[in-house]
Amino acid sequence: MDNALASTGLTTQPAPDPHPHETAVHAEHEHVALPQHRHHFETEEQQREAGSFGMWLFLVTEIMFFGGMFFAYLLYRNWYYPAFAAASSQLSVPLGGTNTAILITSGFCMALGVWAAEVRRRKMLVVTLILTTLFGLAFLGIKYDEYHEKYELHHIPGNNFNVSQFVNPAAYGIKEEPLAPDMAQKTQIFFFLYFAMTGMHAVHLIIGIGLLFWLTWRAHRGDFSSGYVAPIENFGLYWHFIDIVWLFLFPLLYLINRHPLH
Amino acid sequence: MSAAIGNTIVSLPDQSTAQIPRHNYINNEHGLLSWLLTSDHKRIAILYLISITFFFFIGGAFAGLIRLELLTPQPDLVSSDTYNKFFTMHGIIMIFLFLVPSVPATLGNFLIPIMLGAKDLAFPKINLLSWYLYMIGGTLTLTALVLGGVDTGWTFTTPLSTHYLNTHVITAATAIFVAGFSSIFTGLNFIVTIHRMRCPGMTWFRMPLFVWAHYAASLLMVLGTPVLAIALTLVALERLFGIGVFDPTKGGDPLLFQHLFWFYSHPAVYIMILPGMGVISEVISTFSRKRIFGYTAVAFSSVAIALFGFFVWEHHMFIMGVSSYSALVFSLLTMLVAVPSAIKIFNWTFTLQKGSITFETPMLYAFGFMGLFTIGGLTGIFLGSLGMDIHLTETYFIVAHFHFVMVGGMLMAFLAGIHFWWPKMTGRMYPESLSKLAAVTTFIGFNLTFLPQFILGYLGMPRRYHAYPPEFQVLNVLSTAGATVLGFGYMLPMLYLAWSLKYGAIAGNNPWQATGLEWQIQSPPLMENFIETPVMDHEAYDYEWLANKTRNEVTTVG
Amino acid sequence: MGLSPVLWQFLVKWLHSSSLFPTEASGISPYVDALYFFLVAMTVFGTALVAALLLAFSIRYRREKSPVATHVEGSTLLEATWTIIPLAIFLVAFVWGALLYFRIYNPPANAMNIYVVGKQWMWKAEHPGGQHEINALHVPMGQPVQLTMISQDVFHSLSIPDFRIKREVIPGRYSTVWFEATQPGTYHLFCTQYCGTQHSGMVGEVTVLTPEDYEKWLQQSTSGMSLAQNGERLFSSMGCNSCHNGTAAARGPSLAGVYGSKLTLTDGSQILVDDAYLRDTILNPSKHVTAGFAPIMPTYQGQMSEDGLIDLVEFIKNMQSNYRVQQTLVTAESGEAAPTTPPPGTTETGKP
Amino acid sequence: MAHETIHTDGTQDPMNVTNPEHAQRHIVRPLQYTYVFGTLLLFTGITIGVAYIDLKWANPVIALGIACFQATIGILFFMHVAYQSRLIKITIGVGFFLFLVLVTMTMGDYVSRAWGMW
Ligand code: HEA
Ligand code: HEA
Ligand code: HEC
Ligand code: CUA
Ligand SMILES: [Cu+2]
Repeated sequence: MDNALASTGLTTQPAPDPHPHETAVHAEHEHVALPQHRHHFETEEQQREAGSFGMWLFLVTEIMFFGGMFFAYLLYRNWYYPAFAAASSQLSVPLGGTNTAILITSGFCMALGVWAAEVRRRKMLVVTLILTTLFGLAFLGIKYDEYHEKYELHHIPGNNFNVSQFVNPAAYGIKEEPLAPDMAQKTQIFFFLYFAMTGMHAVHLIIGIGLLFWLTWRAHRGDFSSGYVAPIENFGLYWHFIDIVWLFLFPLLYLINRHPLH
Repeated sequence: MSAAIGNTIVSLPDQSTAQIPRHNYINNEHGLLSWLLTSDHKRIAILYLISITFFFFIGGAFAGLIRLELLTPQPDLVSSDTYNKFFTMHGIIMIFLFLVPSVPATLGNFLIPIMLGAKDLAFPKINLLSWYLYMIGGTLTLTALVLGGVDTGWTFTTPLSTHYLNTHVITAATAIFVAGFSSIFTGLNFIVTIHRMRCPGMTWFRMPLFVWAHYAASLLMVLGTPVLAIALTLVALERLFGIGVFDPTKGGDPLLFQHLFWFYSHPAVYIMILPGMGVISEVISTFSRKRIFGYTAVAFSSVAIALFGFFVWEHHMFIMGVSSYSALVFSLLTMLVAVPSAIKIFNWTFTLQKGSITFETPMLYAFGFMGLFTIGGLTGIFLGSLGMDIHLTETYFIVAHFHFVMVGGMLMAFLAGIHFWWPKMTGRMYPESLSKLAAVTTFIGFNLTFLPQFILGYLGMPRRYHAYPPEFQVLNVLSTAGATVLGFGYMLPMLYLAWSLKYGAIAGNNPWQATGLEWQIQSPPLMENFIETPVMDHEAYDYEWLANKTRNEVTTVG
Repeated sequence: MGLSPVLWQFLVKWLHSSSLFPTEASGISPYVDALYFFLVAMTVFGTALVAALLLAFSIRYRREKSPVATHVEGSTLLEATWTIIPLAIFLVAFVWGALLYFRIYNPPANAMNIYVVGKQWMWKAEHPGGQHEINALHVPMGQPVQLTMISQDVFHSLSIPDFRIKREVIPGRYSTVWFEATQPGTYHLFCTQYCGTQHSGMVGEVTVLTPEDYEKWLQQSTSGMSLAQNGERLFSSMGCNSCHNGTAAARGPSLAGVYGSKLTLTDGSQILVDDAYLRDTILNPSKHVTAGFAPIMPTYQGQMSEDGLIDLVEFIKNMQSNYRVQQTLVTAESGEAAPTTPPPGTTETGKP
Repeated sequence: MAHETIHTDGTQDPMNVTNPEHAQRHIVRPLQYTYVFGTLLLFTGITIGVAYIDLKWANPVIALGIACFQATIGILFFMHVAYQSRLIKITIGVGFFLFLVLVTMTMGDYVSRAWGMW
């Protein structure tokens, strides 16, 4: 299309017009201008694609951000495997598993929300957003419970960290091989990475939930039921990204060595 | 209307009748708030320009103090703690608050949308946010400074920074974290704009090389900076809780931090140099009135630098106890990453061939860049060469190397760019002869400051030394003398550029008779740059097209 | 000349005291300098080339001479030229530098070993004979000397510019460097890695002595006990001998001749026992458990200084039979002061 | 990286007019989301189950394999990448590629160090 335009590509061709910069009005691309259309974009299509591309670039920076921690995890897990295995056994698979399911469900709701916005169903959108929020909150609730338990067991890295449970599991009624004291110390690195990674993940969730409140309110107002779905769509990308990070965190942190040691 | 043939291409409008255009981005709105809440990329560029200049002079003041202390071998001016704070603040401010945002956030911000024929960057509000993040980062740095300073060195080496210092490391780390996000958002904005906002007819290979260079630098910003962010986060956490990820006594590995830090900080040096290289391309082309020799080679070498730049970080750790075999690999890759820079230098040089060269101030700075960057870059080869690095690392040779590339290279390029686009940004010319004087002064001062440091380095004088053996004094005196000249050379532009805001000659649309889209619109530009969306119907740097256009134009200022 | 007399004095002083490059006082120096001259030549050539081209074109094609520019698109041949030639030169620098690197960091087998401990902000050198020195290092001329270095706190870096050697001194891990001094004299010893407040004060002097003078110096400055002897004392006072006594009933493996041998670990992998391994196994015994043994050895992390560790390492290195260990056992038992060891089966609770 | 820029002459590529990146907007149906949702849950179950079986070195490999698979379908369908332009696919590819560079090149150092940790 637009060959008329392209044919002006000859450089030697004299430009008799004092204003050689032709206006690029492309009627067939002009959509009905929405109020959300930003002035500096030619078309709304352009705006939307720029938005999702920008969001993806941002997510790529997030990959690198979490990437640093994943690398630290990989390194120390290889160095101190027994400590990692023992410490990982202290995490609750039922809770972690439930949380995984909750997060997947919340992602599913979010996906439905994007669909609802796309087919312009306001009520449906609001409901799915609320569900997404609720599942997100449930996740945080369970996470809080897990953190709290770690606190009580003195498994939070720092001054109060206590390794006796790993050195002498029998005394705690745990059927595990005891760790040598020096190896047991290394469980602190595991727990540090556990808190750093899940904590960073939780921070992202909290920010996400904050945004969800705002989006729900706007959705309720009807902002996204007239074809303007970019905010919902881009937020969806963010939310799914957090889910995906968790899909890696869960097996790496919770499931290191669940079969009995020989 | 073409200018009479002389030793200059400046073609200013008739000063007796010329006026600054009635409507432009500067006077479009009034009041401080209209600047602080603007989302216009040009105004944000000006905000950045003011703030980075501020930080440059703070960083420069620290440089002055460093040089003053090093005038004598004895530790007489300040205590060693204070000296350590000096170079730390100098490094942090110069790198994160000056050089990384220098060209991209000012000139890049101002020009990229115009060069692409767009009305603004893709995300104007994020652009503003990015300036605010920068300012928060800057304020935090100043806070750390006021509270008593930091003395980690700009490299935050663990476990020193995590366990052994009781200065404001966390504040400084937070500052850099925040400033880092400002840089991520700038890069993100540029990439999206370059992909999505080009005007009709603006193909990739019609883009000015300035845009290519920024594209490459933006990739580095977006992909590298988050790793710095996480490295600094871990430092802060380790400091707060003393967990031991970087502490060998608790089983952590201090080299892990080095890996993460340099994974960003090596690419960061290319974040710093690439935009400057973009400036040089524009300047060289304009003042030799020729298309850049080997346009595609220069364009692709930018991308190649960005790509290879990610594979060489370990060359900062050669003697730190990394595996010899992996050092071998990284040394080889370092040699490879140097080649695209050589390609660029030679292409610029050959652009001059058969040109019609004039020597306005930006061109002088560009010449300075080419000579000094070549020296700086080639001394990088010394450091990339394993056996040589053993002797040279952590000495003044390194200090000289990076000042040659950063100050001799990038700062010269920045000044070239500021002078080159000053008429576009402000509508007024800077005073030509004074600025030539400044260019020559900086060149001389620079060499006097940093050439002796190469010799000092080979003699073995360690960097970050507050006191040194007396036999090194003469070279240090020379260096300090040079720094004085240099400081004077940097004060000059500050003063006359400020002066020119009011008294400079009116520049007109295109004082350099340059081809870029930015030169075809009024100076200073309108709020949304173009009255009508432009259509790019010629290659970049097409001086014949420009000649045709000018011939057919009735008036220059309308 | 308007040169100030002060400056003139400095210049004269400098010309006398130092040249453009440091003394070549070690075997490797001429090789390093050769590479340096090559690289300097490369830089001079490259810069001169660029400058000459800039100058020539600027003169020939300045606007007065060349009012109209001629369009040139580019040239693949030229692009290839200035890709390949610099690349070739850089690769030479790479290969040359790599050869040198391996030479500087791989000590010859006959090198004598000196231990160096870096800490904020001093250097402590320990000779095998037990001679200690602070911020000084005495070495014999004409003999390869290997430094086995470790830091007690942060990164330091040991640099002797006149020998053209430098190596980071790392916390938690031995690093080594070697040299062969060729000229008697004293040379600077710098800490080049920024290590905190007194970084610039962490300097010392290397004194190169003729072999005879070195022997004399060793005699004069001995404190009576060699490192290995100190190690032997520690071996019994820390209770190592209760497990590593070479008897059939011993709970730990015999350490006689273990240095330099290859151990098989429980996971089946093999590992070479060197200084670093010995140190690591004392601090983190369970990280690599020798096949056939239970991970019952307690950690000595935090209970022993780097100096003590060096003594122990030196002792184990020199242990060719279990004779001396059994001696320590006998003396310990007769003195009724049996070393306290954790009772079998239980291990100490590691306090954080 | 300049993947979509083959036409140097510019005559056939008036960029933003017909953006070659421009992909048809594709609305994913709820039913498809449900399938993806089910698969994700299913594989979460599998990954937990497998963790309790001793497969030696294969345990982490399987766990990571499953996580990668889950991530892939999440990215492709929940995040609509399957219907997105090549540009976006490449962007994501670059992100993961660079993460792998970080991991492999740094690991290269650790693995080849001679200090006996491995
Ligand atoms: C703008 C910043 C910048 C740039 C562009 C560079 C560019 C390069 N740098 Fe530099 N570097 C720094 C900033 C920069 N550096 C800083 C800040 C440090 C210290 C950090 C710290 O520790 O505080 C550092 C440190 C540093 C080291 C670590 C030293 C050490 O700590 O031991 C190394 C090692 O390889 C190195 C190498 C290189 C190389 C090979 C290049 C190459 O990219 C250069 C390529 C350019 C050329 C090669 C010139 C052009 C070539 C020609 C014109 C061809 C000439 C012709 C012929 C030979 C025929 N640099
Ligand atoms: C963009 C980067 C940049 C720039 C522009 C500079 C500019 C300069 N730098 Fe710096 N430098 C670094 C980046 C930079 N530096 C880095 C990263 C380090 C390493 C830090 C570390 O080890 O951690 C370093 C370290 C460093 C050292 C080594 C310190 C040490 O290791 O002990 C020295 C010593 O000479 C030095 C000197 C100079 C000089 C003389 C200038 C000159 O070019 C500056 C000239 C400018 C001026 C002199 C300003 C003029 C204005 C005034 C003086 C007026 C001030 C007035 C008021 C504030 C009211 N720098
Ligand atoms: C409680 C008994 C015990 C004590 C006390 C003990 N060790 Fe060990 N040591 C062992 C056992 C068991 C092994 C083999 C398993 C292993 O590698 O952890 C071992 C292994 C070693 C090794 C590795 C070499 C090899 O052949 O496996 C060295 C070196 C060593 N010990 C040195 C020491 C030193 C030095 C001390 C005192 C400071 C000490 N040990 C104290 C039980 C002990
Ligand atoms: Cu020790 Cu510097
Ligand atoms: Cu580098």
